[in-house]
Amino acid sequence: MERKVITIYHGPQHPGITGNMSVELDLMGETITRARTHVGYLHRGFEKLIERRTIIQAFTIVCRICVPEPDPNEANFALAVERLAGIEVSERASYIRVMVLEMARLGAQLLWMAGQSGSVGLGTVGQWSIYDRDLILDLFEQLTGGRVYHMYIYPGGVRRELPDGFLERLSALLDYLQKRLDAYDRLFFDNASFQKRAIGVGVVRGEEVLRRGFSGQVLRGCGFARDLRRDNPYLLYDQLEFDIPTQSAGDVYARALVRRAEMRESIRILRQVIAQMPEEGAIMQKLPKHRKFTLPKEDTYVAVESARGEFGYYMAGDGSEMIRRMQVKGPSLIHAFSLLEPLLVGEELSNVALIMNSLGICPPEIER
Amino acid sequence: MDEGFIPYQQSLEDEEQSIKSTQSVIEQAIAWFRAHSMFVLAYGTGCGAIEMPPTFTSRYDIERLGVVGVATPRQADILIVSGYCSPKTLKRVIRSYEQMSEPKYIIGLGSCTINGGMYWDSYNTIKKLDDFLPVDMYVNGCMPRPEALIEGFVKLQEKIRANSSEAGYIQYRTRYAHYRANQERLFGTQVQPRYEENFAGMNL
Amino acid sequence: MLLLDLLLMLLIAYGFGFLYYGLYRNLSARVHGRFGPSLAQSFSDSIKLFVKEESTTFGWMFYLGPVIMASGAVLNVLFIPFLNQGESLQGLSSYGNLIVVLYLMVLGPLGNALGVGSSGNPFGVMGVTRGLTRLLALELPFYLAAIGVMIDAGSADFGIIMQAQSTQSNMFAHPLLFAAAFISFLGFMGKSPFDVVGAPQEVYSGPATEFSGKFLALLMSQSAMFSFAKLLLMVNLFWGGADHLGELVAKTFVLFVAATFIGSVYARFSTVQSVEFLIRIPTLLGIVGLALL
Amino acid sequence: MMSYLEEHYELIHKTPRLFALHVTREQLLDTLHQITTHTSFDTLSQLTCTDWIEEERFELGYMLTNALRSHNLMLKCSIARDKVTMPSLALLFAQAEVMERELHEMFGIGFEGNETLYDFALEGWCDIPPMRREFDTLAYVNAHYDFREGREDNLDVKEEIKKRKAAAKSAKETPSGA
Repeated sequence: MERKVITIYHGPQHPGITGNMSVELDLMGETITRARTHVGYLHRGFEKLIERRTIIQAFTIVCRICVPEPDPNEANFALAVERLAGIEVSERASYIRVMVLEMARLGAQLLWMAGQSGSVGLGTVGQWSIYDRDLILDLFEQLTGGRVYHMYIYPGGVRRELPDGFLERLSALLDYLQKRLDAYDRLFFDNASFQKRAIGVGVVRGEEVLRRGFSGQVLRGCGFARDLRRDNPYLLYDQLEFDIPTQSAGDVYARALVRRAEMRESIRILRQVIAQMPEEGAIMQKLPKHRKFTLPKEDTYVAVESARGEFGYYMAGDGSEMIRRMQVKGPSLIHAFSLLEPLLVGEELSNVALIMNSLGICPPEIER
Repeated sequence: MDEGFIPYQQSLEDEEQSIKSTQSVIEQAIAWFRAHSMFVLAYGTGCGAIEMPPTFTSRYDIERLGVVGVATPRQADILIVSGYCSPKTLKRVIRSYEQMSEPKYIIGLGSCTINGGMYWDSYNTIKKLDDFLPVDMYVNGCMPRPEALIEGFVKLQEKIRANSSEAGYIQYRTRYAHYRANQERLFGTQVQPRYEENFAGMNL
Repeated sequence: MLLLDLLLMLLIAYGFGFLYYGLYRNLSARVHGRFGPSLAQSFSDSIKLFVKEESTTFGWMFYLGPVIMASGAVLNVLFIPFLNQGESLQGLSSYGNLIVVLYLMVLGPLGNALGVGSSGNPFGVMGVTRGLTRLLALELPFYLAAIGVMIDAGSADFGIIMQAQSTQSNMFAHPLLFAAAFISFLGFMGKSPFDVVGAPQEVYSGPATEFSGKFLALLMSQSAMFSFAKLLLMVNLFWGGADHLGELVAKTFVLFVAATFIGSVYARFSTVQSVEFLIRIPTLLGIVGLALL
Repeated sequence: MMSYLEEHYELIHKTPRLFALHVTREQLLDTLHQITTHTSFDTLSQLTCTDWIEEERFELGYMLTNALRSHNLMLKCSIARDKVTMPSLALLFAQAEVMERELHEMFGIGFEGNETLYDFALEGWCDIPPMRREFDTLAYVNAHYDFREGREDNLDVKEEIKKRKAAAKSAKETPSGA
């Protein structure tokens, strides 16, 4: 008997999709026989907009490229401009940058936890973790004035001095989060029903994964300790102590465990930053005037490790005050197409949201 | 309508006392129930969607006001257009809006829905949401904080209780030609079926 | 007199159904660390849905779905006695017994399948398929437990079953049967980990995907009444029923709170997993419980 | 691995961990093959394109990275703006497929051998590919979208700033609170 194949669109209006994108699924019963990713619902043409803005104007919009974790964008932009214009950043500013990036990473992991637990109907974890993420956003607000978009890491340094007592408050928050992470272990990571759902689902494995350009938890979840903070260090990461957690199973649960360990590592890094940050020092270098801030006709590539994987910027100057070309490469582009599509084939419909969340697919960075 | 955004927003937020006083008791009761039970369609159209989880969870807990998320447009009363809309998204948003059953309301979240915001010169985002869909309440900011979104809901509650004849869904019926013309102009050849074809004969 | 009694029963089921639904939202909000909506919120929701100006329909079969479902819930309420003694609030229990109730519990979901099928929405159909698959697995342990209770009391009549528990309730007399019934009761209530039917991250709202306005309100009301009926059934079968209304409320409340708290700390099983689980653990418990009788 | 590259190619050292290499369109596939087999640069991590309109060329950048993710090598290949096809790398790297699809849409570059060059982010786009320099996004916006009328004092920003400065100046000259 021939079984009927139906085609459905999982998204863009669907509670189980990570943002505004869609996956076209061919289903036989509830088993997926073919998957196609569709993006473009969030395309804003950032790369075009940046071509017609001066560096300072462009700085204000880059953070909007990826919404859950905007700071790697700012860091990338600043690093690329500094490298092209030959600007050195002071040590204190670098420490503050590391601090901001790690706080953002922690926030993004907490947000991921909400999505991952939501995808298996464990809403309680999401309610708790978004609350905890909000406490981080409160600190961001004290530091930068913005909850979500910070516009803080600026070429030449950072934009503002730390407010009084900021490091103490951060330290107190870290103590609190450390305790909360144990609660999450009990409720989420060690929960037998979550393990039952996540183990053996969405398995990525083999030597081949290195050649396919994956990054982040996908690699670390199948045994490769790849982390740009260690492999290709930027800022002050080569002076900080931290481990790169890995798992060997390569499934959804392995990636979740990697993220669980990464949250603890972020806290560890933040504690070191608090201890080592110089008390005094400039946070901002003297920059050329707005209209005179030009980039030479050269190009470069910088990449940082975001909460989901390698986030790279290609930047080319042309001697004018505008940036000739800035191309963004988020980890999601490869994950959403050349990883997700084959990974979904043969899975059940109920695992689509689970797998998408574990890959951390973030549509705004795919299409910019 | 006056020119500019501020008087326009003012007209959205004004409580229409005169109309309210002419309502019968039953009408007022119905309006009260509508205002205190708002089902929001879970469709994060743009980056404003990032402030919706905090709004809906323990920190801000908008469920206190009777606002909950629902999965499908059929069950929803309120559509939040959260931020910039590319034409490709707008098509889906219009489709979702037309599937909702009346009375239905739209909240435009973020500066991008008002005037394009950061993306005023982007070739792929619309600049004025109320050209294409009737917006009942705008919440400005980039990002609007959760408090701002809650404020928007409270203002919308007032508007629902006033039971105005200028509510968005009534305008969408009466001035459909206007909205449709704008949609057709933007989408060109790739337009979707007309709204009448969706709601013809479905009135109970 | 009987008519008045029936009406009172329906009112109580309706009122407490919504109250419990409100409580559910409130209690799970407390688990989440927030205040949650007012107790009457779900009542406001249903009123609002009833007065929606538009409700999309797909032909007459579509109307029948929620109607059959609601009539199933109403009959269920009427056939289960609320109290274990006295004349009032006994409903139609003298005309039917546990077997009728067990049959009626399946009627609703089957009726709804007809309505959902006529909408042609793939997610709705998927939800119904999931629901029926799960129902089959849920019934097995529950029927085993019910059979055990019937054998123990020597009758399928609710009155006799409740009387048999006057010295020791079935929960303590036959803990294995209770465990089997309780696990499948969690599934009947649509609580995690057995909530595959309307899993929003997978199939939107499942069977309710295409229902709007009045239909949704009807579905909501029937589910509120139906869950009260299920609580009632559990109390009657295992906790010896209630002497008066106060005791009834107390007992159903405890059962309800237990189900709510369990539901809020478990992840959802997939369809296959929940069927597997239900056929393995509670069914085994039920069989062992039967053997020990 | 550096020694092989330095022996055979004219390597440009950009930073200690980033190198660049110019290749022609004809050499590209061959060079890629050589590099992936003889060195550890075997992963394509990004495909970039820059439009040098005044020099009448596109500059494509194939960003390669090694298995350790510690070094990056960029293969730069200039092609004429009017003759815009490239050989596809989809057979060499699976991830190239979607990157090429994006460049095809944004720059109108054809990739021979890539079967998936349909719409990526845009839907039914029939203007100039948007990332080309000659595409003027502001003109496109003015032609296709309506702007909301601004506030009255916001219509001419430069005039308004001048006015406000003058007002502030006059306020300073005549101290208040007298």
